[in-house]
Amino acid sequence: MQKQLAITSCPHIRSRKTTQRIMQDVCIALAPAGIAGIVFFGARAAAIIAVSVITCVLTELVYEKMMGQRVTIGDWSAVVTGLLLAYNIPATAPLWIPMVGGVIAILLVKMLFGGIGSNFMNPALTARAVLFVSWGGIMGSYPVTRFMEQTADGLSGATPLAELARVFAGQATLAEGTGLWDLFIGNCPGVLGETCKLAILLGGVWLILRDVADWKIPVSMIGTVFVLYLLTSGFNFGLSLREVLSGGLLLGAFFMATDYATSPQSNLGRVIFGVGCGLIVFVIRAYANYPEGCSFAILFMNVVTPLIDRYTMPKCFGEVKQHG
Amino acid sequence: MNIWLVIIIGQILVNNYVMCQFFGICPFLGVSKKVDTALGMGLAVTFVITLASFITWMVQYFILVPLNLQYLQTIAFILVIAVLVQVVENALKKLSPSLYQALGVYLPLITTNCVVLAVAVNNITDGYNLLEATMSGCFSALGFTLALLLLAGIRERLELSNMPKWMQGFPGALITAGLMAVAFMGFGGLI
Amino acid sequence: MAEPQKKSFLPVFLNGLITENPTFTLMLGMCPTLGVTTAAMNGVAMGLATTFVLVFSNLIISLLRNIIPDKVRIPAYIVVIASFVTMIDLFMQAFLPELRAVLGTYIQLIVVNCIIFARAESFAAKNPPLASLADGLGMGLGFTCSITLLAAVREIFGSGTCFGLQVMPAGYQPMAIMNMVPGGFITLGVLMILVNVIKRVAARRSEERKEEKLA
Amino acid sequence: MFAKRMFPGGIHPHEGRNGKKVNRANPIQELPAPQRLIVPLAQHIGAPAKAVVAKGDRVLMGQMIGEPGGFVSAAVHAPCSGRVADITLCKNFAGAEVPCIIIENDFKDEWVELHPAQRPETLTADEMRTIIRNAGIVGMGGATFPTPVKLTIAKDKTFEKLVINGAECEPYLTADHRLMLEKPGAIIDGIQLLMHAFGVSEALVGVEENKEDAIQALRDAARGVEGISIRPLPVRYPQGGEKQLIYALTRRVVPAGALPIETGCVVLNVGTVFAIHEAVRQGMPLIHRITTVGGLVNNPGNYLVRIGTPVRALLNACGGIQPHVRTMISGGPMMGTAFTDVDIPVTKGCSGILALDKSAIDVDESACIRCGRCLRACPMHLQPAQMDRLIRAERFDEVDKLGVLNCIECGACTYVCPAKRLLTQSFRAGKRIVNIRRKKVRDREAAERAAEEAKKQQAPADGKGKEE
Repeated sequence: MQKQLAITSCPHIRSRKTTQRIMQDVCIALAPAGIAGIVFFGARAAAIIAVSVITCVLTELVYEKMMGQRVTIGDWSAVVTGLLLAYNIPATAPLWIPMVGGVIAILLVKMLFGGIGSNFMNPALTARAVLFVSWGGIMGSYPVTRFMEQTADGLSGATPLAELARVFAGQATLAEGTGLWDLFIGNCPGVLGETCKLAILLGGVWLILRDVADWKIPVSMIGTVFVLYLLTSGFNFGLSLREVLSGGLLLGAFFMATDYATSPQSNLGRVIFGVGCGLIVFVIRAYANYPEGCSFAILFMNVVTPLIDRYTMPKCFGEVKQHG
Repeated sequence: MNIWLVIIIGQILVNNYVMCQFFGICPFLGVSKKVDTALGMGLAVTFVITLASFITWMVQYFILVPLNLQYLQTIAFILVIAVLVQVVENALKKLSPSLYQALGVYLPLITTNCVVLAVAVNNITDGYNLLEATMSGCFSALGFTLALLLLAGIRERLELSNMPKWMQGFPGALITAGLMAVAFMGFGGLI
Repeated sequence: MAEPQKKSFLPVFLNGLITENPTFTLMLGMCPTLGVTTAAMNGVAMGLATTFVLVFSNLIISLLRNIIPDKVRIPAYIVVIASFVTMIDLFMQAFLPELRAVLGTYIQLIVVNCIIFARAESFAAKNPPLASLADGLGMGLGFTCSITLLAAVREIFGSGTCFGLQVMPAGYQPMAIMNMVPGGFITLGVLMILVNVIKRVAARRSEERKEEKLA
Repeated sequence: MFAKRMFPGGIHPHEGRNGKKVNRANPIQELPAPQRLIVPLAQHIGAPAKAVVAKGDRVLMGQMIGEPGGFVSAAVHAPCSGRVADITLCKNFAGAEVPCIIIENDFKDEWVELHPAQRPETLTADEMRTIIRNAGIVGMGGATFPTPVKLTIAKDKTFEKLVINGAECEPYLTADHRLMLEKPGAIIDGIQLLMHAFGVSEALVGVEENKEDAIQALRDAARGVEGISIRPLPVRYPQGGEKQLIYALTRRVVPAGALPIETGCVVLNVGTVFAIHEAVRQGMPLIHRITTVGGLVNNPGNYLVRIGTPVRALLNACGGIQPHVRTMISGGPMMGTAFTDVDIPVTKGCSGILALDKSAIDVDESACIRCGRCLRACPMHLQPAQMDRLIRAERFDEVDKLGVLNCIECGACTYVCPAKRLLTQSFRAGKRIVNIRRKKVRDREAAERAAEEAKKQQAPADGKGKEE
């Protein structure tokens, strides 16, 4: 009996939460949006998701084998990256797009900097931005869903965001654009995982209930965008609500801005981060020449995160100045 | 849009000299290991560039243009900058020893910081008036400082992460800077 | 290097070209390295322009090294360098206006290219003219080679061509980001990793060979 | 009436089988003294006690067999009557060999003559300290700091509030809970005696609100007693930490690096107060304590155990441990010590004996994912992940700046870490090194100062010499 006893140092109990469980929770939370994407955009969406996930996992595996490191694909983080990357690609993209993106995300952004937790920018988002800048034609043309009026090339003329930009500029009215309900359930053009807001909200609620994501980031980010649109559009409630429900804002706010390694850790820092993201989303949407600012906003705040962390870390309990 | 907003947002974010135009890369990579030193360098550069923008503009329009010597722009500007750095260094040493201690070590490096010359030349190319040129210089330098601070923040963090050995040092800094530049691309076309 | 011993031409030249390659080892002159290297041809032009300035400024500074008082040496060097830069700039404006337009401000910025300044300060000011000439030539060509390599890689991926010739298969969709700022940083970073790895492997090889000899 | 009193940070650790829910219903049972008792001379923080008996001596129950070995030390007493079989080195829970007095029990339980205090209500502070010191009382929550030292208040400090720790925030442990439930009168009496002796007008008893029955019992016992208030506290680990408890009950913050007395408070565990009550009223020294046996044992329970009883006897009384037990712990699972030898004796600070399975041990460290959970869990507002990284990178000056010395080693960060990093362990090492480095700096400065002073003294002496 005594031989089996082991000496451990305290604490002798550990919470059941592991990195793997957290990542699995994220995958579960991402599932509805993916299913919605497949429903709205067809089997092509499924193929992109599969290629993206496989590329990400394989890249991590091959790199770690080559470097003789411990293989960490068991923590599911590569799967999360793969899913997020796929969700940011339009369903009409050729399959080499998620492949190139997967390699960039995992190899360049994550593994070169030391793997999980060491990257300072969100791998999926960075890859998406690189793809977007490189192949704007492919990444920037959004297909119509299977339930919309079909066009000759299957691509849509104007995204909801483009419509809203015209409304914001006073060149159109809300009634001409996509209906609120279509926006909410995802029957609108867009990249494959961002359209169905219902699915994303379900996933987001799951993340928050499971204590995986901190509500402060998505709430402050979405809230900032909403309030800024409200203020600048003369309290046009409908427009502001549609802005929140359009584009990648919800997907980004719940799943990518909350990425642990690339967002601040303290409570205050997280609020600053969320407000910063929201502010930049608003500025890019309203004034810049990219139609969608969400990924760049989050990426920019990723870059600022070390500085936010540096200045918002809590002071030691009971620390008085003279004790410095 | 308002010219001031164009200058401010433009020089800090959209046309950031380091992140969007490849100027001042040497100090950007060289003095970005610690946030504190980055801040010191950034402030010193801001000070010098603002002054240099002011003076080079006057040199261009009060000396070179009247004398029809525009082709000597490079020589004239770099001389002005070199002398200016020297003067600032000496003045700081006398007037504010504490500030000199904080910024002094960075000053000699500024002569060869190409942001200074680039800003001075671009002020003329863009046809700014004196006030605009000075402001543009100031905000360009603040943009430089911002980029420097961000990179330093990230590098301080990376120092404690498990980066592979061959990534440490300049290769890591370069790839970090590259990814940062991706993040800055979102501001493209803002103005 | 500080010792004023006699240096023969070839070792100094090779030192600049390979051992102390300004781009990959000394990390000098980064701005033009990254700024103009979207096409291999630009790399060659920028490199040669820099080499020209480097060779002549090294030569002149070396000749004047005992005349220039120490206190004003920096402004003095700058005047020398800036003169040559102005010469090459005016030359290009006259005979290669298109190339000059592509390279833009970077030609003027050769003045503040730290390679030139660093070589003037650390080599030419302490060495006789011939060695300084060799150093300038070696460093300049080393710089030219490395930025041409960088430019070629960026051109191949960013445009599918190399020196203007199509090298990628017809279906290749150019990766536009390679021609932009991030592409420059990242390509140089990756090349530097490769150079470091090759150097380390080479060093290990030579050590092994030494050990074999000893054995 | 009171807003929820919370200290910053904290966690809700989970329990396995036979935790608080089971054990809170198990009344305290007296465990018969075994054949041989092993009484360590060092059961407390500070200098070990000095043996005052020799091999072969007959001792009576309650007789002092070891006298305090210094100011910060505590006496030990014979837990039964019998013969001193040996004075030798035996293992303690921490795995170190310490001098122990081994007593062969004669099962007569013959008491030494006890001297209850004559007029307990009029004891002075000094008399009270003497009684406590003679009874060998130490902090019973597990810290085992000698209580009389804690009650020695420096002249420039005021002692205005007595804070009684009935939080029992560690999972599994129910010893204090049962004590409060079964002996509320004695605890209230002990508090009153202390308040009289030290002239303290207010005593706050903090009890986590999941022990509603204990709160009720204490409130009933304290009815009509002035100055004592029983305060329910939110359930959260480490509610029982001194600084956390003081903050939760008084909103006063103990300055970093200072002792609780800075806030005018002294914190005592309910077990300690009970021991003080026994010492004053009955003259009884500390020879037994209440220990919880929980986890994977067949019959968990709360036992009144004689100090020196081998764990084996305790486990036998509980029907033995289950086959898949992989680690045994003395104290709580968060801050307790693992041990392998069941012949180790129960000591004054042993609040629980727990048998846990392998789920707690078989965890691999993986890379930090920067989730910030440790940051939120830390009751001291430190930056666990960052300190850990700096310690591993051996950048100790920065670690010191981040306040690693304020770490109370509660283990909350390590508990919540999803990457299973060994944070607390890293901080223990880091604290040791930082302390050594600080001492080196201090020594160097002292040496420099001394050298300077010597120079100064020499200079005037020289001057004088010249004048003359």
